Amino acid sequence: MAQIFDRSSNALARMSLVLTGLIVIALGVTLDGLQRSPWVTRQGQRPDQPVPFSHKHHVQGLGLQCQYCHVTVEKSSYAGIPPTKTCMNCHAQIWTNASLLEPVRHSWATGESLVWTKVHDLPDYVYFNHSVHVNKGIGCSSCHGRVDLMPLMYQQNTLQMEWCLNCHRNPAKNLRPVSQIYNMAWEGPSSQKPVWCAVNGEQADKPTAQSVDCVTRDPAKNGTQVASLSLDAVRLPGMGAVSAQAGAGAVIPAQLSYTKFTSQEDLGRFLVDHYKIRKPNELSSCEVCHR
Amino acid sequence: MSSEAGKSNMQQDPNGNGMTAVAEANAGLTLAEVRERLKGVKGKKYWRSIDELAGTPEFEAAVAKEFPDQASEWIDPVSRRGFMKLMGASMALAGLAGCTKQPEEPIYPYVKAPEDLILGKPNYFATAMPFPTGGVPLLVKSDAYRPIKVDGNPDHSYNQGSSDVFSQGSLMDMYDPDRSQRATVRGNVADWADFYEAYREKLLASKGNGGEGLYFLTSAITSPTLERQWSEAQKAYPKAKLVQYEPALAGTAFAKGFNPQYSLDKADVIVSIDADFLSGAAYPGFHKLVRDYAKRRKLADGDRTMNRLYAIESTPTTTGMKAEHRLVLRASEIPAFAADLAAAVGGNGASPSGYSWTEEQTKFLNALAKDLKASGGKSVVIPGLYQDPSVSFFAQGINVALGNVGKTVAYGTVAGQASPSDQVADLKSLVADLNAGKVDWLIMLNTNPLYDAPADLEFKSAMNNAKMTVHLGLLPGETGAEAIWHLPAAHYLESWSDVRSYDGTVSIVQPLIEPLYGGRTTHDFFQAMLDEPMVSAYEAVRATWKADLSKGGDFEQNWRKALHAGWIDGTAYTPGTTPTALAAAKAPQPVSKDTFEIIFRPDTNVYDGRYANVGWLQELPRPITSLSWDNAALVSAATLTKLGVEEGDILEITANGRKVKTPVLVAPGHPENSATLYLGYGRQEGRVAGGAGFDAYLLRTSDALHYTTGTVKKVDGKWGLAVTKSHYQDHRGKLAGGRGDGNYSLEWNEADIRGVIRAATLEEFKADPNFANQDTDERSIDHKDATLFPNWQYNGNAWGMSIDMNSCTGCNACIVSCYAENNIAVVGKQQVRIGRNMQWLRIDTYFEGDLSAPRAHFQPMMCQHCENAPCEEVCPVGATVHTPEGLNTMVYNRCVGTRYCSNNCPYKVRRFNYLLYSDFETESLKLMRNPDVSVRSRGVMEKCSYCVQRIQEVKITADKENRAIKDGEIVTACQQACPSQAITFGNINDPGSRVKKLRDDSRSYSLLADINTRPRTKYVAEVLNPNSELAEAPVEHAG
Amino acid sequence: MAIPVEGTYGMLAEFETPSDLVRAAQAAYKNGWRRMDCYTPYPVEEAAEAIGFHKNRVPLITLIGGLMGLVAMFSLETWISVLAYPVNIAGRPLYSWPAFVVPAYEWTILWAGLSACFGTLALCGLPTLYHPLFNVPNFRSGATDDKFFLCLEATDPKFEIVSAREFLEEQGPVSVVEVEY
Amino acid sequence: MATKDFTTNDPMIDPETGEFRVLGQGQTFNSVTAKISDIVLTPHTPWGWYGFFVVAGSVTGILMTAVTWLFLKGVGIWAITQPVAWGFAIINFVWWIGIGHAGTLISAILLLFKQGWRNSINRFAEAMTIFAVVCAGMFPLIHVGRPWLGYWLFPLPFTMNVWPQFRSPLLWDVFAVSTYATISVVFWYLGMVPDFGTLRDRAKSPFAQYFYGMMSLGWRGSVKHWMRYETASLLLAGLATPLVLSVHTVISFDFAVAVLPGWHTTIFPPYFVAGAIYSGFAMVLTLAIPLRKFYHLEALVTERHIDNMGKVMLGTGGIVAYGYGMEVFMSWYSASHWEFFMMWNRMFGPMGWAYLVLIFCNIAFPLTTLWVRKWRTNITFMFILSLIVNTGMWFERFVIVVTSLYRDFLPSSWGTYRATKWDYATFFGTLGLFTFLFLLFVRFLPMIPMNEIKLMLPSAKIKPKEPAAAGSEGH
Repeated sequence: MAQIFDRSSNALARMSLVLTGLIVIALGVTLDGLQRSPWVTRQGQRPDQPVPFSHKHHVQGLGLQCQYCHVTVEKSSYAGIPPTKTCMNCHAQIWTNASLLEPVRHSWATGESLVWTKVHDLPDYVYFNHSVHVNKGIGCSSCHGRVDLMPLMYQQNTLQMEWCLNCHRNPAKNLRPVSQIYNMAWEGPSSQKPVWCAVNGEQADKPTAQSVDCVTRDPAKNGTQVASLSLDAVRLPGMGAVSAQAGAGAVIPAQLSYTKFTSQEDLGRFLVDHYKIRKPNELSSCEVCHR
Repeated sequence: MSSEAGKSNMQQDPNGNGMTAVAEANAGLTLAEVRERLKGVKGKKYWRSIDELAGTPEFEAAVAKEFPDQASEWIDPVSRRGFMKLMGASMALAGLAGCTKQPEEPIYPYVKAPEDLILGKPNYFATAMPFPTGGVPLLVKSDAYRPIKVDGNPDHSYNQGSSDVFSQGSLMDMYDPDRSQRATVRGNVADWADFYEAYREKLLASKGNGGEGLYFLTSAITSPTLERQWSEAQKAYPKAKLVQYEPALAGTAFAKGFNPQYSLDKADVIVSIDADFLSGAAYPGFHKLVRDYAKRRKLADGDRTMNRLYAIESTPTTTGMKAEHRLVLRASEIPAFAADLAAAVGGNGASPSGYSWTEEQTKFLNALAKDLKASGGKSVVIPGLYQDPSVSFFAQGINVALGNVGKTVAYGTVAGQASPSDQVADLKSLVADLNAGKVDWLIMLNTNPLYDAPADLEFKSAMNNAKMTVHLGLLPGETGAEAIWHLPAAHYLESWSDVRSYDGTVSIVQPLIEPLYGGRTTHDFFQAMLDEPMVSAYEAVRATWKADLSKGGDFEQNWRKALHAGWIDGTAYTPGTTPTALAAAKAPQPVSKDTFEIIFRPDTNVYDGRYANVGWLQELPRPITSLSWDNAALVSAATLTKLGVEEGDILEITANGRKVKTPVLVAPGHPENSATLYLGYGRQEGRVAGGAGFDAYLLRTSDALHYTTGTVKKVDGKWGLAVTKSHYQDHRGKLAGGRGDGNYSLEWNEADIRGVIRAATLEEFKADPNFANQDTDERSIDHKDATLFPNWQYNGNAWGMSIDMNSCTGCNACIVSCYAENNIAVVGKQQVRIGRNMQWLRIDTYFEGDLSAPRAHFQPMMCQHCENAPCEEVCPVGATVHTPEGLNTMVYNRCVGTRYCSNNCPYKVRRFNYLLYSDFETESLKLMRNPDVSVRSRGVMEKCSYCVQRIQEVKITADKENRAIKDGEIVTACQQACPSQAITFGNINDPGSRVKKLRDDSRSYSLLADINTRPRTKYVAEVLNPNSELAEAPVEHAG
Repeated sequence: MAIPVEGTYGMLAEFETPSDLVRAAQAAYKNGWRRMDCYTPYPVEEAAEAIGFHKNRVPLITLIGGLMGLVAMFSLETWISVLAYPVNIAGRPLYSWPAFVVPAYEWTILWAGLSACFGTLALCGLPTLYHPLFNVPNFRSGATDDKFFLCLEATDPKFEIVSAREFLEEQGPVSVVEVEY
Repeated sequence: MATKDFTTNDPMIDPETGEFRVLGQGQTFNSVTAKISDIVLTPHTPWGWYGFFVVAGSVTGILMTAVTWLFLKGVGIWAITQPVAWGFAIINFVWWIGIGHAGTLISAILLLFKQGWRNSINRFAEAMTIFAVVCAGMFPLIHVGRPWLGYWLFPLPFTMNVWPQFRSPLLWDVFAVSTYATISVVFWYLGMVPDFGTLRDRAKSPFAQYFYGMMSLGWRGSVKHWMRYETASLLLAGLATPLVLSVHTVISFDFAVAVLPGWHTTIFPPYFVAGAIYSGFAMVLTLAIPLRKFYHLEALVTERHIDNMGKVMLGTGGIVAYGYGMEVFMSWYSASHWEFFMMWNRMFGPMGWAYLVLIFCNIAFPLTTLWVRKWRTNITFMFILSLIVNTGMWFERFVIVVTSLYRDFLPSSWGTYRATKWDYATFFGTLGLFTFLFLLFVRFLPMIPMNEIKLMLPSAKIKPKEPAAAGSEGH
C-alpha cells in the first residue's frame, strides 16, 4: 500500500491549522471595525435634501444665529427645524426666483411641509434633550461639528452609545462657558487664548449659566468684551430670540474677581463645579437616556 | 419623533371588524368549517380572512375545541392584525437590534409654526368630559396638539385632579380606529353637506306645522347650552319632540332630577343602601364622595378618629367590601329594609314594612338605627341609584329626621341633568308614536336604542315605521347600521360644549384636536332649527354664558379665564336645605326567597356599552371578580352549587318571556338565589367589543329596568372567562397549615399568614399603634443590617412611594391612567386567559373571612423598586439595573428576554411581551401614544418605572433652574388619577416630604420584608372602625 | 560519527507479540541504540521504558494554560464590573468576587483542556499526514491493527544499514525491511 | 480451584482464573479490529439503520418547524406565562445536560478509578454526551425573547460599551455549558485519533482512506506519541471530572441562587449532579442495549456492563432519594412558612400528580428493583427501567421549575401552566435530533475504542519469558 498523502501535505495540514486561527482573528477585527464604520453610523454622509441648504453660507457667510432657526434649542428637547416661514422671512425678498428655492416657495404656497431627511437620527428609544446640554455648557459644535463650515449638512460624530458615554463619564473635557455655546470656532482655552471666568452671585433658583461670567480678553485690561459669536452681520427680522445666556454678562460688573484658565482641564473642572454638573455615575445611569 | 401636528391622515384598517358574533357561547364551528370558509382564498386575502374569523367566538370556540388553552397564538391581537405585517414588524425589530442600520427618517416641519407651541414640551388644556351622572372636569395633556393623556383638573373644587376609568378610557375612545369616518346614507358613502340639505329642507317644510313628526332621541342632555338651544328650537318648532334616554339611568330618581349633595368628610356614620358610590363614576359625585370618604380614614399625624361605613347591598361592590359592616340582602328586600330603617329612626313617618327579617338582619337593623340616632347631624344615608324610588324617599326621610340636611347632605335646587325627564315614559310614547306612524323624521343623537332600548319596546320594528331615520354616533353601532342616515359624531375632545359637574359648577368643554373624521355634535342639529342655523357650537356656548361672564368685567377676559381655569365661577349649586319633593312612596313587598332575582347594572368598565370598543377598559379586570373581556351572570357560590354548574358553564336565563344565554361566575358575597347581569356587552361590531360577553339588554324590559325576577337553567357549552386572579377555597386541615373549612379563600389565608395584608380595628390600633410592624417570621420588618454586603448608600434624591390601603377603594382609575401614560399594550382575551395581561399596576383583591359574606382588601401592586432587587441580580445582560436615585430601571432595548427577572421577582410585577403585543400598524393609535415612553416590542420585559419619564422631565427643569425638586412636583400617573389620594410619591431622603412622613408612620410596612428586598414602596396598614354592638368584624389580628 | 545513509529513514522490524517487541527494544537500548521508536496498535508502556522514553512535558503545558484561563477571566470580570461600566446591581458591591469565581473556574478548565490537547499534538508533531514509515507495506497493514514494530532510525550515529539489519535479525522478528524516505 | 464448581454455569467468570470477565471469550487483536472497524467501513449500510434514520430525520424536521414558527411569532407560542415564565425549554435544557453527564463520568471519572469495564462503552457514552449537550445548548438560545441578540451574553467590545452582568447564574451557564461542550468534543476526538488511524489503514475506498487519514492526523502508533497521548487523556479526565461536577452545580445555581421557595435550596448542587448521572446512565442503557443487539456486540458490551451500570444507578438514585427526602424534611424543620407551603403545594396542590409520577419513576420503582442482581442483568428489564428513569428525571425538572413558580410569594399572582403543542413539538423534536446525530455516529465513527479494548485482551500482557508461548496467541 502506498502513501495516501503527498509529502507536501504535512506542511499544508499544519499551515491550515494556523490559518484557521488567523482567519477567526481577522474576522473579529473586521466586525469590530464594521460596527464603528461610517457605513453603519452614517458619519459624513450627505442625504438628498429637497433644498441644498448650506449652513456654511447662512452661518459663516451671513452670520445667522443658530437659534434663529433652531428656536427651541434652549427650551425643549428638540432644537426645532425651522418652518417654511423662517425661510420666507428673507427669501420673500432675496433670491425670489432662484430655482433652488422652488420647493420652499411651493411649500409656502401650498402649505405642504418641506420634507427633510434627518441627518442626526438617534434610535427611538434614546431620549436626548437639547435644552439641558445647551444650558449646562455643551456647545453645538461639540456634537454637530463645525456646522458653519458645512456647505451640506452631515453627521460629524458616530452618535453611538460609547460616544455619548465618552462625554457623560467625563463632561469636563467638553464643557465651555455658556456664552460660547453658539461659537462654532470655540477650541477651549490655551496659553495663547486664555479664558477668564468669574462667579457672580451664585445662589439657588438662579440658573447656573447666569452666575458664571467668562470672557476671552483679559478683564484687567480695558476694552473687555464678551466672547461670543460676533454678530456684526445683518440683523434679521425675528432675531429677537437671541439666547439669554449669550447675552448674560454682556455687562460685566468691574468688581468681579476673574480666574485665568489656560487649559480645558482646569476650565472644565471649574465649570463642572459652578454649572452643578451631575456626577459621572448619575450621567451614565441608564434612565438618563432610555425610558 | 417627527414633528407633524394636527395633520392627521389616518388610514383605517379595512378588516378591523370581527364577523357577526352571537350571544350564545358555543355556537358550533369546527376548524374544518374554518378551513371550509377559507377555501379558495389565498395569500394576503387568506390572512385577512383569518383575521376576520379570528376574534369571533365561534372561532375561539373552535380553536379551543381542537387544542384547549393553546389557541393563544392564533387569536391574540397579533394574528388579528395580520400575519404578513407581523413578519415585517419582527424583521424590523431585528433591525433595531443593531445588526442592521435603521431606516432614514423624514422630518415634516411646519409651514407656519403656531405661536404657543414648543415642540417637545406638552401643552395642557382644561376641558371636561360630559357624562350622564355629571361632567368630569379635566386637564388634558397635549403633545403637538394631540391629546395624549386625560386627567382630572387639579384646581377644580369637585374632583381636585382625580379621575376615573371612564374619563381615562375616553382618550382611547377618541382614537378608536373603528370610529365611523364618513357620513353614509343607506350604507353608501355620502357627505355632511348632502345631509344638511335634506335636513334643512325638512325643517323648512315642517316650519308650517310646528315641527310635527320631528322627533329627537338623544342621550341625556347635560349641556346647559344644549338645553338652551333646544328650548329655543322648541319655541320655533312647538310640536317637535325631544326624548332623552340613558339606558343606565332611565327610571332612576336621579334622571328625574333627584341629586343630593353629600359631604362625607363631615359624616361619622355613612350608610349605603345599595349605593355603590366608591367604585366608579357611574354613581353621581363619585370623585368627591370617595375623596371625602377617604379623608376621614387617613388617621394622619395623631388623628385617632375615623368614619364608619355600613353597606346594605344586593350585589357585591367595592363599597360593600370596604364597609365595616355589610349586610347582604336580596334586591327586593332592600326597599323594605329602607322603610324599616326609616321607621326605626323615625324618618318621614314611615311605617314598618312588616317584613320578617332574620335574627342577624334585625340585629343589624337595630344596631344601625342606634348608631345613626347617636350620630344625628354627623351621619348620612345614601340611597342606591338603581333602587326602587322609595329607597331614595326613605333615605331622604332618614337624613331629614337625623338633622343631616345642611350638614352632611344638601337637597333642593340641584339637578343631575340639564333637563330632567321621565325617560321611560318618553321613550314609550315615542315608540307608540312610531308605531302609530306619527313620526316622519327620527333623529337619534349619540344614542343606540337598537342595542340598549328596553327589549319589550321592540324598538327596531318601531323605528322602521319612521319615514326618515338619522343616527349620529362615534361608532355606527347597531342603530347606525339600521338607520337610513348615519353621521359621524365628534368626540368631546374634538368639539365645543359645556357641562355641569356634580356640584353644579359649569365647565367649558373645549376641543383638543380638530375632529379626526369631520364629526359634528348635537349642538349643530339643534342650532340648525334656529334663526342663525350656522352658528357654531363655539359661538353657541359663548352666547349661553355671555351674561354670567360679563358680570365681573370684560367678557372676553372672563371667557379666557374660564377656559384656562376650566370652570365658570359662581355656577355651583347653592346647597338647598329643603328636601326634594319626592312622591311619598311605599316599599314594595319583597318576593319570596325561592324566586330567582335578576339584577341589571351598568358595567364598571364599559358602562352601558359606550366604551365597549375601548381596549384598555375591556382588558381591565373588574373589581371583586377580576373578570376581563366578558361579562357574566354573577352568583353566589351556594347558588352555583344549587344550580349544579361550574364557573364558565352556560346558563339560560329567562325573564318576562325573554331568554339569554350567559356564562356564570361566582362573586363572593352575592345574595342567594339571585344573579347580577352587567350591561354593555354582546356587541356585534368593533375589533375590540365584537364577540365579547353576552347582551343583558335582551332581558331588560321597560317596567323592570334595574331588577326583575326570572328562572335559570343550565345549557350545554362552556365559555372561557378571562379571570386574572386565581381563587381557590382553602381545604387544608390545621396540620397542613390551613384553617377554617372550605368556605375560606386559600389566597386570603395565605396572604394573611404571610403578612401581605396587615390590618387592625381602631381599638387594636389605639392599643398598639405599631401593630403592623411586629417582627415575626413571616411578617417581618426591614432589617438594614441583615446582609453580608455593605448597604448601598443613596444620597440626594431617593424616590419612594407610599400606598394607603385604608383609602384605596379598588376603583381601578390608576390602572387605566397607567395604560395611557406608559403606552401599555392590550393583549386580547386569549392572552389574558393564560395570564399574560400587561398591566404594570394591578389591584390585588383578597377576600377575608367566609366567602359568602367576605370583606375585601384592595392592594395596588406594582414594581416595589426594591433596593436589593432580586430581578437585577439574575439578569445576564444587565438590562434591569439600579439608578443612583434608587429606581429599578428596566432598559427595554438591552433586554434579550430570558424572563429570569420575572421568575425571581417575589411580587410578580414584571410583564413580558410574549408576542408582538404593541400595535405598530394602526395609525390612530400611534397618535395616542406618549412620546416620552418607548413602545415595547416582542420579547422584551417591562414593568412599572415610577413614571421615570416624568421624573426626568422635572429633574431637567430643576437642573436648568438650579434648584432642588419640590415635594409633590413629581406626580406618578397612578397617583394623579387616584380619587382617594391613596398613593403618595416623593423623595424619601427629604425629611419634609409627605412620602417620608407616611413611610415613617407606625402603620407603614414593607411587603415580604423577610426576603430583605427593601422595597421603596411601602403600604400603610388598614384600620377598621367596627360597631362594637355588631359581631366583631372579621379582622385578622395583627402579630 | 557516521553520516546517515542518504534516502534511508531507518530499519524496521515487525514482531508478532508485544513481548517480542519489548525484548527487542531492551536489547537495542542495551546495545547502544538511541534514535529508535516502537510502533504498537495500543499503548505499550514497557516498550517506551525500553527505548528510554520516561517523561513528557504535557502536564506543564496544561498547568500554564489553566492558570492563564483563570487570570484572564477573573480580571476581565473585575475590570468590567468595577472599572468599565460600574452600575448598582441589586445593591451588591461592584467587586462581587464570589460571583466572579464561577466563570473564572470554568475558563481555567477550558484553557487547560485545550492546551493539553493542542500541546500533545504539537509535541508529537502531528498532524504528519505523510511519513516514510507509511511506505512500508506491512507497517500500514499491521501497526494500527495487531502487529508490533521496532524502527532503528538512520539519524542514530550507530546506524549503518548492514549492522542494523543484522542486529534486528537477531531479535527474532517476522520481517526486517529498510525504510525509504 | 474452589470457585470452579459454581462458576461453570456462569459466563461472566473466567473458568481458569476465576476472575470476573469483562469481555467475551476468544477475542484477539485482529478480531476486535475487524469487528468494530467493519461496522464503519462496510459498504452495505443495514436496512434497519435507514429505517431509524428516516424516522429520526422526520422528527428532527418537526423540531425545525417548531423553531421556525417560534422565531417568527415569539416565545408566546409556548405555554410560558406569568407567573410561570420558564417552562419546557428550561426543563428540557436541564434534562439534556443531565443526560450528557453520564458520558463524561464514564469516560473521565471511571478512567481515573481505573475501571477497565468502561472501555467498551465510553466512546458512545461520550458521543451521547456531545449530542445531549447539542440538544441542551439549543434551548437557552431559543427560549429567550429576542434570540437574535443572544451574542450580548458574551463579553465583547460593542459600541454600546455595556457588558454582561456576571452576578447572573444564567451567564455562569453560558461559560459552564460552552466549556463543557468544548472539552467533551476535544476529549472525544482525541480518543478517536488512534482508531481513525486503524480505519485509515483498513479502508478500501480512496475517499474513506483520505477522510480517516485526515481525521487521524497521520497517527502511526509511536510509543512516544502513545505515552504523551496517555498523559493527555489522564489530564483531560482529571479536568473533565471537576468540570462535569461544576456544570450541573452551575445549572442548579440557576435555581438555588433565586429567592423562590423550592428553588432557594443549598442541597441542589449535589442532588442535581447525582440526578444528572442517574438519568445519564439510564440513557446510556437506553442506547447501549439496542446497539449491542443490533450490531451483535454482546461480546464487547456484556451483561457485566449492564450490571455495573445498574449498580451506579442504584447509588446515584439513592443520593437523589436522599435529596427528595431532605427537601421534605427541611420544609418542616426550617419552620419557614414559605418552604412549608411550597412543599404542601408540590405534593397536594393542583399539580401534585407530577410529584407522584416523579416519586414512582425515580424512587419507588428503580430503587426497589435494582437491588436484585437477577433483574440488573435482565436486559429487557433494564431497558424498560432506563426508560422509566428517564421519564422520572424529566418530571423532576418539571416539578422543580413549574410547581415552584406557579404559586409563589403573593397569592394574588398565582397562576397555572398548560403546555402547548409547540412545547411538545420542540421537546420531542430534540429527541429526534439526538437520535439523528447518534445514528450518524454509529455509522461513520468507531463506536467502541479499539485500542482500549485491545489493552484489555489477555494477549496484551507482556510475558517476560518463553517467546513461544507469546507467539501462540491469537492463532
